[in-house]
Amino acid sequence: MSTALAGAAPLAVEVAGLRLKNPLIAASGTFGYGVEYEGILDLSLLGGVVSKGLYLEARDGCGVPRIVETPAGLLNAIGLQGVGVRAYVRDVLPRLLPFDTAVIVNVCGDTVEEYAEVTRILEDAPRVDAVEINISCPNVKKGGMAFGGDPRLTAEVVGAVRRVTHRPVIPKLSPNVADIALFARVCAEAGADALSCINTVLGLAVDVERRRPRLAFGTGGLSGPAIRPIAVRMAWQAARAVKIPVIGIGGIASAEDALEFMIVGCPAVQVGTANFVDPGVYERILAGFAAYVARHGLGHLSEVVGSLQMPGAGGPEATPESGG
Amino acid sequence: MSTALAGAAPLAVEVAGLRLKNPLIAASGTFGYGVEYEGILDLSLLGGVVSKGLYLEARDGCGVPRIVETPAGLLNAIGLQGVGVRAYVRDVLPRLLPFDTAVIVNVCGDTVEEYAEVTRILEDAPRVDAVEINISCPNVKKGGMAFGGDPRLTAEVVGAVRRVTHRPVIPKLSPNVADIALFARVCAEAGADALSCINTVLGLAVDVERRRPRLAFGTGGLSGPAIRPIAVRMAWQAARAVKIPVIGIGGIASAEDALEFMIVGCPAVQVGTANFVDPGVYERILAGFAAYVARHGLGHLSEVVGSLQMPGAGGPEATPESGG
Amino acid sequence: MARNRDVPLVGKEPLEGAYLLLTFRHPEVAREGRAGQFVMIKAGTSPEPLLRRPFSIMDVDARRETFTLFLKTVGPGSRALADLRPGETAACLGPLGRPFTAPSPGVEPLLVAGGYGIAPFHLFSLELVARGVRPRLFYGGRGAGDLQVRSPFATMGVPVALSTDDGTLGHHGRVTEPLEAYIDASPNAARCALYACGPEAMLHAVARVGERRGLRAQVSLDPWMGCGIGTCLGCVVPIQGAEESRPRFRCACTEGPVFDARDVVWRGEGVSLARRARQAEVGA
Amino acid sequence: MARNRDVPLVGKEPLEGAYLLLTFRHPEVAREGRAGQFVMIKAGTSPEPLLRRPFSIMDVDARRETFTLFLKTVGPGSRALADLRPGETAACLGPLGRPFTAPSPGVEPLLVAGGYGIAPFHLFSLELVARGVRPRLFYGGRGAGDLQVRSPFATMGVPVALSTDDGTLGHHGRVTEPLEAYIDASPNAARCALYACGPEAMLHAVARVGERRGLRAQVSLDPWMGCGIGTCLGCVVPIQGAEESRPRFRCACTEGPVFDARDVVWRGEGVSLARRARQAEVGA
Ligand SMILES: Cc1cc2nc3c(=O)[nH]c(=O)nc-3n(C[C@H](O)[C@H](O)[C@H](O)COP(=O)(O)OP(=O)(O)OC[C@H]3O[C@@H](n4cnc5c(N)ncnc54)[C@H](O)[C@@H]3O)c2cc1C
Ligand SMILES: Cc1cc2nc3c(=O)[nH]c(=O)nc-3n(C[C@H](O)[C@H](O)[C@H](O)COP(=O)(O)OP(=O)(O)OC[C@H]3O[C@@H](n4cnc5c(N)ncnc54)[C@H](O)[C@@H]3O)c2cc1C
Ligand SMILES: Cc1cc2nc3c(=O)[nH]c(=O)nc-3n(C[C@H](O)[C@H](O)[C@H](O)COP(=O)(O)O)c2cc1C
Ligand SMILES: Cc1cc2nc3c(=O)[nH]c(=O)nc-3n(C[C@H](O)[C@H](O)[C@H](O)COP(=O)(O)O)c2cc1C
Ligand code: FES
Ligand code: FES
Repeated sequence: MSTALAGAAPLAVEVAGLRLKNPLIAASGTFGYGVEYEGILDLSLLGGVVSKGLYLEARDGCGVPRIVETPAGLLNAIGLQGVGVRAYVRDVLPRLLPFDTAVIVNVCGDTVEEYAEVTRILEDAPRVDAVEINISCPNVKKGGMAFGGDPRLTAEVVGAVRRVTHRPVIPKLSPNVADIALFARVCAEAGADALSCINTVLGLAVDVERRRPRLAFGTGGLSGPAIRPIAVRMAWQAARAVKIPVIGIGGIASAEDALEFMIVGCPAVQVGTANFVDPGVYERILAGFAAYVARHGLGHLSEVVGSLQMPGAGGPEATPESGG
Repeated sequence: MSTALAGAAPLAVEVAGLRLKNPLIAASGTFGYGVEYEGILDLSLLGGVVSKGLYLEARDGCGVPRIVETPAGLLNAIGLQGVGVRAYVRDVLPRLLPFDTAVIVNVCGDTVEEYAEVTRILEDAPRVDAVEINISCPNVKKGGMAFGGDPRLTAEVVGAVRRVTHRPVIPKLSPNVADIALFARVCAEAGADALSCINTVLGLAVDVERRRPRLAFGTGGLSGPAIRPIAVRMAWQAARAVKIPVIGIGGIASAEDALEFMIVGCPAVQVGTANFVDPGVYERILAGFAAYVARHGLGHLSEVVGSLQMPGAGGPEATPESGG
Repeated sequence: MARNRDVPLVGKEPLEGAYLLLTFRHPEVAREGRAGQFVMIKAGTSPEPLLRRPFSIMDVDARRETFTLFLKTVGPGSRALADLRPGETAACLGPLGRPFTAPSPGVEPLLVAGGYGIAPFHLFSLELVARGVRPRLFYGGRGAGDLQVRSPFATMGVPVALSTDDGTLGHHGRVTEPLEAYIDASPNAARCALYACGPEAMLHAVARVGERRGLRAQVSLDPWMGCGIGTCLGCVVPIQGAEESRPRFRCACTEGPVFDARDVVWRGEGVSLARRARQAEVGA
Repeated sequence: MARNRDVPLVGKEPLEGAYLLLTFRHPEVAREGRAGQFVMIKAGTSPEPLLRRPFSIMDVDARRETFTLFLKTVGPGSRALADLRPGETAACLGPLGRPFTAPSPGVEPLLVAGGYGIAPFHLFSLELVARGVRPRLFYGGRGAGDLQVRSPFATMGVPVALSTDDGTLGHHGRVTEPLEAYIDASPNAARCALYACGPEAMLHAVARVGERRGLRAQVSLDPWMGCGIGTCLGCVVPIQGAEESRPRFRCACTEGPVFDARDVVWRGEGVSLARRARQAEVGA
C-alpha cells in the first residue's frame, strides 16, 4: 500500500480477482480518463478507476445543455462523447502507468459485435485490469439501456465479451428495470465475474417557460444523492440474488454513504457525481473509513459487508407480521 | 368557483368526467382524510383530495421509525395504517360535505376480492366522486406493489373494481416497473378512466452505526423533490401511451413543478410530500399558476397540457442523429 | 387554532455552546400557545433538509405577538434556524399538540427537565405562577453547559435543583435522584404531580418514579415528526389505556406530545403501566 | 497547478444591489491565478444545490495568499457564498482554465465587459499595467446599478467608457456602440485587440465587430460548468479552427473559457468565422 492514508486502516479487498487497496473506485463518465486529476488528486489513493464509456470510434455526444441540476441530483445526457478505444489505448493508458490503482475500462457498443470488438482491442493492451460492460446508458439511441433492459440481450452481450477476454468482466446494471435480481442472475450465468450496480435512473426535467426539456437530448440519467436510497435498495437486491460480488454505485459522497452499500452486501463501491462536487471526496471517505473501523473495533473494514440485519415486523406490540 | 384565488385564473379541468375547479389534488396518504386541515387550509381551494389508503378493516401499519429524510426526499413505510372503509364512510365523509372539492378514495386490498368489496361499500356512500386503486404501495407484504408490478394482476384488479362502480376508476401506477407505458395500456384496456402516476419509488436507507435499515419496516417508498425527474419522465411515457388522462404525481412543491407534469401531458396533478413541508403549498401553486397564465398570455392553463416539444438531435453541428 | 405563517425573526440571543433563543412574530402562537405545545418550523425553502422541525413553545408575548424558542443546534434544520438574521422569515405552523394539564388545587407540580426539555417548563412555570401555583424544577443535563435556562426560574421564584451527569454543576448524577430525594423527604409526598420533558430514558425513569409512589406523571414525548397535524403518521407512539386490550399507535403531534406516563408503552415493556395495573386488579 | 482546498473567507465587501466582493485565502490561486482563469467554489456541503459554481478570479494578492471574487447573487449557489461569514470556509478548486493572452507589443487592448464580466478585466488590467500596457475599458450593463466596479480602473489610470441599456449611466445603448465609435475614430484602428466577457449576445456582437475590422478578439465564454477540470463534459462549446472541416465540442473549462472569437461557432451560425474565411479563400 503506497500511501499513509490508505495504509492506516485495513481496507484492501479482492473483487472478482481484482486486488483493490481499498473499496473505492471512481465511476465511469465522472472521472474522465483519470489523467485529468493530475496535480489535484493522487490516483494511487484509489482502489480503482473506471474509464468513461468507450466505443470503437470517437463520438461527439449530445448537444448542450448536457447537465442540469435537480433536487439533490444531477440529470445528464452526455451521450458518451469520447475518443474511441484505440486512441484510449494509445494516448491514455501509458499515462496511467505510474499510478498504483486498478484500471477498469467501460466498454460500449451499438451492437453485440462492437462490445466484443472493443474488448478484443483492450485484450492486447497492458495496464487494463478489468472490463466493465455498459449495458445501461440511457443517453444513446442504440445499444446502452436497450441491452440492459432485455435479459436475452444482456446475456448475449455479457457472453460475447466473456469469450474474448481473460480479464474480469463486470456488467453494469440498469436501474430502469422491474426486477434487478433477475438481471443480476442472468449476468452471473453468462459468465460475469462481478456486477456494477447501478447506472443512472432515466429522468426528464422540463423548462416550463420554453416548454422543452432542460437537456438538449430530451431525457437524461439521474445521479447523485437523490438516487441513493434507490441504488442501495437495488444493490441489496442484486447482492442477495447472486454469489458474485456486487459493486455498489449511486449517490455516494461520504464514508457513511459508502458504508450503506457495503452493509447491504457490496465489497466495493464506485463514486460518481461526487467527483464533480469535490475532488477531495476520496480522502474524506478514507478518513471516514478509518474512523469507522476504529469506532467499531473492526479488524478489517470488509467485516461489515453483508452485515445488514433486516428487521422483524413492528407494530404497536412489535409482534411479527403486524408490519404488513 | 368559490374562492377569489381559484377564480382569478382559468384553471378548471375535467378529468375522467370529474370536474375539478383546478388541477391540484392532494395525494393519498399525505393529506390524512382531509379533515385534519380544518382551520389551517380551506379544502375548497383544492381541485380534489384523495383519502389515504383504505382496506376493509382498520390497520395498525408499520412500526417506527416510519419516515426518514433522504437527500431532497422522504422515505416512508407507514404500512397503510388506517380506519377501514366503513369507519371512513361513517365518520369522515360527512365531515367533507361542506367543502367544494372532489373527493377521491384510495382503495386497497390484499386480494382482488377485497379491492372490489371496498369499492362496493363506497358505491353506496354519498360524496365520493372517484375511486383511485392503490396497486402500487411498496410498504405492505401482500397486495400493493405485487399487483402493480404484474400486468395480469393489474388488469384483474382494475377490471374487478370497474365492474362494481359507476364512478371514475383511477389506477395508481407503480414506478417500480421497467415499462410504465405497458401498465398504462393494460389499465386503459381494463376499463380505467384515468391514471395516477406515480406512487413512491422503492428505496432502502441504512443506519450504518447500527447496521440496520433506518425504517422499522426495512425498505420504504421514496417521495419528494428527489424523485421528480423520474416521475415526470414516467408521466410523460404513460401519457403518450394512452388516451385516458394521466394525473401527474411526484415531488411537486411549486407551480413550476406542477407545470412540468402538465407540459408532458397531465391535465391534473397531485401534491404529496409537500403537504408535510408546507400546508400553504396550494395557495403558492395557485398564485404561480395565475402568474404563469398571465405571463404567457394563456386563455386557459390547460393550453399547456401536452405542449412539450421534444428536441431534434444536438451535436456540434446540430445535425440530426448526432445526439446518438 | 393553528395557523401557518411566514414568521419574521424579531429577536435572537445566543447562549453558550449550541444553544440559543429565537423570537418570532406569530399572533396566534403568541395568543393561544400553551406550555407543552409546539410549532413546526423551517428556515428557507431548500429541499435539504426537506421537512419542518418541531420545537416547543418556550415563551409567548401576546402583546408583542411573539413567541420564543429555545434551540439546540444539532443538525441542518436547527442550524438553518440558528443562521437566520433578524428580519428574515421562517415558515411556521402552530400552536400544535396538547398542552400539559395543570395539577388539581393543592397538588405540587414537580417539573423534570433534561437538556432542551427545559423549554416547555419555562412557559409552564409562567402559567402556573400566574395562577398562584409554585412549581419546583429538577433540571438535568450532561454538563453545566447544558443547563442554559436558569435565571428566569429564579426571577419567577421557582426553586431549581440542578444535576449533571459529569458533576460540573449541581448534583452529580441523574436528575431523578434529587427528584426522588425530594419526594421522599416531603411531608406532602402524596400531593405531588410529575411533569417531564427530555430524553426517553429520563421520561421512562420519571414514569417509574411516579408509578412506585402512586403519583400521576405527564410526559412530553419527542418522536420524529413529519407534519405536526396528524397526516404523515410518522410520529406515532404505542399508547394503551387501562381499558385497551392491546396498544394502539397514536399520533404524538395531535394526541400528544404530552401523554399520561401510565398510558405509554415504554420501550421493551410491551404493555402500559395503566394496563398492567388493571390486569393485576382483574387477576386479583 | 490547480489545488483543491477549503478556503476561509477573509474579506467581504457588499456592493450595491446583488453584488459583492469576497476574498478567500488560497495560496495557489493567489500565486498562480491569471486573468481569465476561474475557480470552482461552493459554500457548505448541502446536496442542494449540488455542484460548485464557476467564478472568475478578479484579483489576487500573492503576499497575503488571497484572491477576490466579484459576485452577483442570482441563485442558491451564489447566495450561499454571499451568506458566508468571515472565517467560514468554502470548498474551492483553482486556478482553472486558460487565461487571456496579452496583446503583442504596440497593440492596444480594448476590454469589453458586460455585467459581472468585469471581474476578469480587473485582474487583466492590473497585469497589463504592470507590464506597461494601458488597456481601455468599455463597460456595459442594464442600468447604473450593474456597473459596480469602476474606481479601481480610475486608480489604475485605465480609461473607461460606460454604457447602460436604460441610459441611467454613460452611453444609452449597447456597449459595442462606444467600442465601434472608438475604433472608427482611432488613428490606430488596425493595432487594437479585443477582449470580451459578458452575456453571449454581447460576445457575439464583439466577435462581429472584430471580424468586420480584421481585429483579433478573445472572448471568455460562460457555459454551465459541472466540474471545471474536463471530466463532466457538461461545459462543451462548439469550436472550429480554420483547418477543421466540422465543429467539435471542446471543454470551456480546460480549453477555455477564453477562446479566439473566430473559432467559436456562434449560436445559429453552424460554422466558425475562421472556417468561413478559410472556405472563402479556398473557394476564391
Ligand atoms: C414536540 C417536540 C418538541 C421539541 N422541542 C425542542 C426544543 O424546544 N428545543 C430543541 O432544541 N429541540 C426540540 N425538539 C427536538 C428538535 O425537533 C430536533 O432537535 C430537531 O428536529 C433536529 O433537527 P436538525 O435538522 O437540526 O437535526 P437532524 O439532523 O434532523 O437530527 C440531528 C440529530 O437529532 C436527532 N433528532 C432529530 N429529531 C429529533 C427529535 N424529534 N427528537 C430527538 N432526536 C431527534 C436525529 O436523530 C439526529 O441524531 C423537539 C422535538 C419534539 C418532537
Ligand atoms: C468561467 C465563468 C466565470 C464566471 N465568473 C463569474 C463572476 O466573476 N461573477 C459572477 O457573479 N458570476 C460569474 N459566473 C457565473 C456564475 O457561475 C453563475 O452566476 C452561478 O453559477 C449561478 O449559480 P447560482 O446557484 O447562484 O444560480 P443558479 O440558480 O444556478 O442560476 C441562476 C440563473 O443563472 C443562470 N446561470 C447559472 N449558471 C450560469 C452560467 N455559468 N452562465 C450563465 N448563466 C448561468 C441559470 O440558468 C439561472 O437562470 C461565471 C461563470 C463562468 C462559466
Ligand atoms: C455526467 C455523467 C456521465 C456518465 N457517463 C457514464 C459512462 O460513460 N458509462 C457508464 O457506465 N456510466 C456513466 N455514468 C454513470 C455513473 O458511472 C454512475 O453509475 C451514476 O452516475 C450513479 O452514481 P453517482 O450517483 O455516484 O453519480 C455517468 C454519470 C454521469 C453523472
Ligand atoms: C407518508 C406517505 C404515505 C403515503 N400513503 C399512500 C397511500 O396510502 N396510498 C397511495 O396510493 N399513495 C400513498 N403515498 C404516495 C403518495 O400519494 C405519492 O404518490 C408519492 O408520495 C409521490 O408524490 P410526492 O413526491 O409529491 O410525495 C404516500 C406517500 C407518503 C410520503
Ligand atoms: S407528525 Fe405527522 S402525523 Fe404526527
Ligand atoms: S466543467 Fe466539467 S468538463 Fe468542463
